[in-house]
Amino acid sequence: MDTIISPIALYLICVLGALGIAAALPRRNKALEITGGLVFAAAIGLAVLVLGLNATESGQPLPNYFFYPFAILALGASARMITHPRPVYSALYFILTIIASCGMYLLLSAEFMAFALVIIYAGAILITYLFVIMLATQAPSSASEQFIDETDSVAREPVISCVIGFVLLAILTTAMFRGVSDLPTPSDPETQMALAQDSVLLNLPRKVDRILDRAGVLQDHERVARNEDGTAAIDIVNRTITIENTDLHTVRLLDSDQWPDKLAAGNLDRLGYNLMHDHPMTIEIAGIILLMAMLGAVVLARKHIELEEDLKAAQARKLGDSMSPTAGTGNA
Amino acid sequence: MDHLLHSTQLAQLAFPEAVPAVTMAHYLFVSAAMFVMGLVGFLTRKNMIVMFLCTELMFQGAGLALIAFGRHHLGADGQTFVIFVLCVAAAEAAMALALVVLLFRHKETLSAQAWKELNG
Amino acid sequence: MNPIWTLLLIALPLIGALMVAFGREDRAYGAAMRTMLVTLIPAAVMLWYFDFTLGAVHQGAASVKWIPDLGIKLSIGTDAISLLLIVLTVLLGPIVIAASKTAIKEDRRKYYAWLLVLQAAMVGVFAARDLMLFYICFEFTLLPMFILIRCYGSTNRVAASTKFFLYTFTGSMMTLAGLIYVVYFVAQQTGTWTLDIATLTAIAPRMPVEHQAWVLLAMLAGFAVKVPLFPFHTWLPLAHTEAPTAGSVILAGVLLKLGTYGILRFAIPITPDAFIQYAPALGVLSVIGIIYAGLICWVQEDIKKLVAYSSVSHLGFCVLGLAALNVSGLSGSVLYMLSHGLSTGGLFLMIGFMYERYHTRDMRAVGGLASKMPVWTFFMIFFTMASVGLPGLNGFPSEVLCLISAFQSDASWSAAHEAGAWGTTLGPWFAVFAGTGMVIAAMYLLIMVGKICFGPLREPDDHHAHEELPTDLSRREIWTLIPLAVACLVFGLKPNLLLDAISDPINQTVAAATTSQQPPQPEHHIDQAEDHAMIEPTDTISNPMTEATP
Amino acid sequence: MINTTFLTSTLAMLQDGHAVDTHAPAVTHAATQIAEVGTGPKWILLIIGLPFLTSILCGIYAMIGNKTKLPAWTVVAGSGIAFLTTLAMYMSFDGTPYTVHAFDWIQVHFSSEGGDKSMIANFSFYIDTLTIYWMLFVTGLATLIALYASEYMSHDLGTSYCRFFGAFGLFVFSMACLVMGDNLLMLYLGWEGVGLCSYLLIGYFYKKPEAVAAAKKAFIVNRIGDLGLALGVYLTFVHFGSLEYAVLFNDPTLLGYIESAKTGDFSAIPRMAQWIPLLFMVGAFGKSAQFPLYVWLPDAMEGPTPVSALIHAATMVTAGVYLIARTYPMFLTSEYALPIVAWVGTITALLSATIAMAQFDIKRIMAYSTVSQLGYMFAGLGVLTPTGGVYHVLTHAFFKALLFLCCGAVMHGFAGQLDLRKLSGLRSVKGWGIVTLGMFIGCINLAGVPFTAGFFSKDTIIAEAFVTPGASMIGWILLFTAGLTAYYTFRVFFRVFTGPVEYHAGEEHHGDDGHDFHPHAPGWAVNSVLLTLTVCSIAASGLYFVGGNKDTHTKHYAQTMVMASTANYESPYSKHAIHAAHDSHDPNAGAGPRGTIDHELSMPIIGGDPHKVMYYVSAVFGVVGILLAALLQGPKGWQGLFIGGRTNAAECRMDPIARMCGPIPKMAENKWYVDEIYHMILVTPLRIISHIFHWIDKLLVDGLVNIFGFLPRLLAWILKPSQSGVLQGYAVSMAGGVTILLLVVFVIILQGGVA
Repeated sequence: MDTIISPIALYLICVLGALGIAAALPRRNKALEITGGLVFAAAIGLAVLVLGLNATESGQPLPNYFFYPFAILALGASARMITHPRPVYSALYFILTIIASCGMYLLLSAEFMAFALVIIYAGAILITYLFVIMLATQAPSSASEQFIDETDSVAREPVISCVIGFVLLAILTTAMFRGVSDLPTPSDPETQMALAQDSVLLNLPRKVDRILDRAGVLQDHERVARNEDGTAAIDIVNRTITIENTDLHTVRLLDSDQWPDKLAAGNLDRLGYNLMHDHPMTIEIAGIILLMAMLGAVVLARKHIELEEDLKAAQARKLGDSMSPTAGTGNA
Repeated sequence: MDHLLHSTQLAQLAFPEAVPAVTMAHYLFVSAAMFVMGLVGFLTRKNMIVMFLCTELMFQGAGLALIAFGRHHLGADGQTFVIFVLCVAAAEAAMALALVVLLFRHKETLSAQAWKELNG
Repeated sequence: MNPIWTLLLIALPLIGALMVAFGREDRAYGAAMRTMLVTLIPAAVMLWYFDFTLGAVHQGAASVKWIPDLGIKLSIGTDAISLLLIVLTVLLGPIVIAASKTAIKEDRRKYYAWLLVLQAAMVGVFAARDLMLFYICFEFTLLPMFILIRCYGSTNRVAASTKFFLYTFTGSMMTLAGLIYVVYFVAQQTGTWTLDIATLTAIAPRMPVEHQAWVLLAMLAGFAVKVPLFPFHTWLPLAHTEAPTAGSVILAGVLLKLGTYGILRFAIPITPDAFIQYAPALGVLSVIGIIYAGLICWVQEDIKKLVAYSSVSHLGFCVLGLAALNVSGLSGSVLYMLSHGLSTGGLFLMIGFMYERYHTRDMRAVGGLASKMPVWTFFMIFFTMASVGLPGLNGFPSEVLCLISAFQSDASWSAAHEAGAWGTTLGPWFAVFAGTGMVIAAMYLLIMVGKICFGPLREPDDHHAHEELPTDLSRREIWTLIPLAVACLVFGLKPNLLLDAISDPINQTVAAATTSQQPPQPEHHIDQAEDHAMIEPTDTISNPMTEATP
Repeated sequence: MINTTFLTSTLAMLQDGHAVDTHAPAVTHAATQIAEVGTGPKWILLIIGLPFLTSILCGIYAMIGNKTKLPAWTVVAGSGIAFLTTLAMYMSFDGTPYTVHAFDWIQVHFSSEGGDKSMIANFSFYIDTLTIYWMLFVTGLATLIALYASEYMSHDLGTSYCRFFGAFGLFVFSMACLVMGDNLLMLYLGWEGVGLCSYLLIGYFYKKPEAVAAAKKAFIVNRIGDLGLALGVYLTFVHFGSLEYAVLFNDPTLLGYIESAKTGDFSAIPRMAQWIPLLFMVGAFGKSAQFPLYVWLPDAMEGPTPVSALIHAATMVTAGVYLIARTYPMFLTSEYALPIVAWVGTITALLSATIAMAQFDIKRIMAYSTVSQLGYMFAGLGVLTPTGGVYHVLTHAFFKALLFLCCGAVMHGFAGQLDLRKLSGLRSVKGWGIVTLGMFIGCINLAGVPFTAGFFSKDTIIAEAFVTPGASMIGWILLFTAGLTAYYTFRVFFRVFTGPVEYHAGEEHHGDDGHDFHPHAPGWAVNSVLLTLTVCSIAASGLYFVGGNKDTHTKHYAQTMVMASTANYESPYSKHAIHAAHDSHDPNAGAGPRGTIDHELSMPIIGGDPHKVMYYVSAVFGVVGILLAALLQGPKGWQGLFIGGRTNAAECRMDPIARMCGPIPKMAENKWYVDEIYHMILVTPLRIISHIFHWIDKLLVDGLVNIFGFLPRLLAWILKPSQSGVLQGYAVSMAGGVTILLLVVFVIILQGGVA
């Protein structure tokens, strides 16, 4: 299978998308915006159709059908986000995009990231954006409440940008569609299993202890046996567990049928383990980046008030006057 | 809804099955489209805040691809990187917005076009 | 001779520069002056211990590995020619400092520090025996000079310094390209990378003539700009005019000589066959320069510009001597390098002293100073006469030798017809036309003296007495001039003090250059290499032909 | 000690063609005789050293602010001792030349294939009769004129006085180097040195723009000549391989050339050797103010009069004659050099005599007369009688110095008045007797009145012109010029010294105010010098009768001195040589560089031996000139003999005649506009060229550089709009660039370009 979908259809989608976005970008001609929206919708529809049909033809399973509404929502919202003349709406549409992509994250079994995304992005970052939008936008003049600044109402070089963007999309998708079928897949189910369960559990002996304890497998003074390097003595493939008694120093083997259902490495375990075990330095760097960003934001956003010398003197005099009782009464 | 629940359950059960290529292609298409949309927005919108929003959109596109690939490889690295992307996005938001405020104070406009002191 | 003295000559000014830079502003002059005076000691020691009977051998040589993979070393040593040029440089040091005492009033630390750095770089150029060290020092002379002109020059200094820097730098880049090719070629021949100048000059002449021509052109691009040779001279009047007095003196005294020194040390030995081929062109350019620049001098109103153009004219003689490629020519040329530094340096000092008092260089505004400044006039006439080439002063022997060399260079004019030794590059017509330069030089210099020294007294309208300086030269200024004047007189009456010293290296250079190495003959090369006695391990080049084949 | 027989046999050979022909081939003979040069006693260096020392002393006096006449006495003493030393040198000279080594100067050694060679030019001195002859009058006159100047310059006591005598001493030093140097570079050193001193002394009154201009002109014009000399020197070295006289004039190559030249066969002499005298000649023309280059000398009269007398009349300007006499063997080797010298001398003599006739400034008249007399000397050298030229140098030195000093005395006494229309009858003014006498003696010498020194020396030259084939035209012109000379000389004498007493003060008042002007008569120093020189001028005529040498067939002192030096050449066409040839029945008798004559050349028209006939002919020309002067310029009823009719200073009988001649007198007064013509055809075009070069340099050469410098800027200007400064512009470019790059990569991959 060379391509997932036929290139002609793909390029048609790209062209349509480019036309749609180019037309829908804020401009003086509002009618064109609507047309553009429609064309873009058509492009999305065509994409869904072609992807779905082609996939069906190839005999491979389609993705979870929840994917489609999320995908359409994400793309539509992001299209609206970049085309909406009002920044506030853009931000809101971006929240919509995020929520839609959270759905896709869920479909991709990344539930922690899905909720983290909602919390951090939609909850924190976007709110900051909204604040800044409020802060930095001039109050609309009373004459026309519908007034939109030219900055927002007219896009800059929409055609060339769309051409660049969608040519890039065409290249990316073509490349990805050609390459995605060549991706190495974990073929053997056992290996899949081992990979899936990974050695995470081995490295989390206390978690294993806890789960076994909750499942009632362990008795008093018992715990999962530790290997010499401190990992849990679990055979993942054969699903056996070695348990040792810490008091008596005896060891017993738990069969695979006694394997508790709950004994599995969840997404969060894996993520946390990966983060802490494989990328500790990166965390540090990320922390420093955030710290610096915080400091930078404080420094940048601080208001520099530079007063003229005479103004300063006047302020000082005023201050002095206010402190002296006579002046105070006089002012009062 | 079953499917959704199933996939969550699957997640809990540590990815018993790999993602087929067609599914990957779907996700990748969406991620690329999001990225490109962000790019187009960045190039066309003059409002600095919207431009930064568009960069966030590009982050999202990249994040989706990362998650998808991570799922495909049955590993957690993809998600880890999304965390970092989140970090960078947050840092960028903080800095960029501070900058936007600063710039806005100088020119009383959010238009990126107003800043062309570097023109040749 | 111990290499420590050469090292001291480079190190002391640098240390002095640091002291000046981080010292107090009002002590900058004193510190710089003391440093320059102290550097005279190692120079004197070098002169004392230098064995002039082995003038061609680099003495006081020392070498430290620097970048061994490319064969780059920090390698120093002096032969007679470089020693004399170093002594000239060191001698000019205290003079230019003393000349700056009252002229530079602001930002003295930067000024004196850069002067000292410049001194170190110039000594480095002459002392370097490694191509990389040479080139680095060669280029590094640009920066201090650039700063001196840029920060301490007169009105048009920005344009002048920019043109000075860019022009010479562009030329030097081409030189670098040529030299890199030479290094590459020698590396191919010997199988090892080396930047040792002696090795390069011993082996590089095996290059095919066409390659030599390109390398020569590349080298000349840098050196001719530096000299400056006729069409590449336009930066010089500008730079000279705008530079502070000390800058002009050093520019005329030493920096211009880097070009001729480069031709002598690199262009001739590395590409002898091409040089012989192109020498007539070089001669034509220098003759054109002599006449052309001389005539331009005639119509200058700016006295400093006049002297600057006269430098162009005079250096033409120097290049003519080099182009003649015979013993008298090269001797005359080296002699010219030294004597031009003294006499033109003196002239620039004189103009500087005048400028300090009147703040103008326009000869229409100032004149007839003989009645007001007799001592100044005496020295002015003295240095003018040295510049004109009055016999008995230093300009004369060098001029004679340069012109004779042009005659000699056409062997058919000798009754004995000794071809070969005389060289066959130029001919009597070069000497005749260059000789008109003598007349023109007398013309413009005397007109200059006539305008500035003689006639009724003319002073600028807004002239008022300089608060720090007497009407005529102060004691300090006179003492600044006396060493130069004495040197002019001594070398005019006893040029053999210099000629004997440089005769060994010159004879060797001429012999090496006129003995063609085309086509390559391995045995001959080895002889040549041993003759130089500077070659590094000879076994690496014992069989160049086999190693040359890729 | 002097123990060699340097050159003697060579000299004998060179004396006439006949002697050489009887010998074996001269080349081989001379080759065996090379370079046995004696070394002389070191005290001879006093002649060089003392003047230099006095010069330095004067500098020191200036530094310590001396305000007395000490510098003058120093120089007088220095020059005087130098003169005495010269005399001692003369007395001890035994006929063989020798050298005295002071110190090494320029030595370059070449190790060439043909053995080691050297260029040697030492600071050493070559003493032969020519040197002695020249140094005698140089140092002698220098002493006298220094004494004169001690009074003449006394109004300038102080720094200027020191400056004057410093330069004076330096001049004597340079002149001594010029004359005594033992190689051509030493000669060149002296040559340039006297040029410098001349420059300094002409520009003595440096506040006068004319003086500065004159000084400049003198140096620059001289420098043109110097170029010729320098090139000649270089060529000499390149061709003959030596610069030292002792080696050079013994060089077998040169001797060979001379041999073939003497027979008129110039084809055997290489072209480059023939160039050497032509180049020397240019130098001599410059220094000795000959035709194309004479313009500086009249202007040089801006200097103080003693300077004019010493430098611009007696000594320095004869350096050209010295050069040619010294290198006479080389001049013989060129087919054209001597004829050119003769013709240039003749033209100069005539031209400047005509100019002198129309001048009114007596010092300028003397200047032009100097140029004219130098022309005689050159003509003499050119018509193969170095003796005549050199003899005229001596006589001229005395009487011209005398004339100048008299003019100087007049100038000094009458506050700078030199216009002969404003001076008259000085003979009758009290205290001016000696000046009048000196002037008279000088004038009769210059006019060539019979039995004066000038008469004999001039006759020698003119007579030789008539015996040299093809030169009789030169003879006639010189004769005619002699008449003119007599006229303008006595024009000065009659107008200034005779007639009614009348004088107007000049512009240079020293103490006097213009209203109540009294001429101050010269003091003892001036008078004694004038008297001495008067005596010398008279005595110089005696030299024509004494000092002959039977052994070398010389008839008088000057000839003896010349014949014992490198200039020992006697024309084969002169009577003596022809007779000698006839006696020996030599078929080559009368054969020489100008061709062969088989009979005695006789005086045209008149007939007879020109050497004898010339005494009468030139006397007639001289007397006619004087009579004309008396008639046209003389005072009314002077002694009852002449009826000049001049009753006041300003007008004379010449005036109406001059008016009849139309513009010619005016043109002559304006020097035939030669200066203007030079200015027009040389200076102005050169200056225009210079300006053009200046603009070429500014616009074209520098312009090209600037264009190259501008190219990057142009490129930047073209690319500048792409740098809009707007963030999104850059973003578009970046995104576009990435897209294009990806596209390219992608296309390559699609086409299977990359595995």
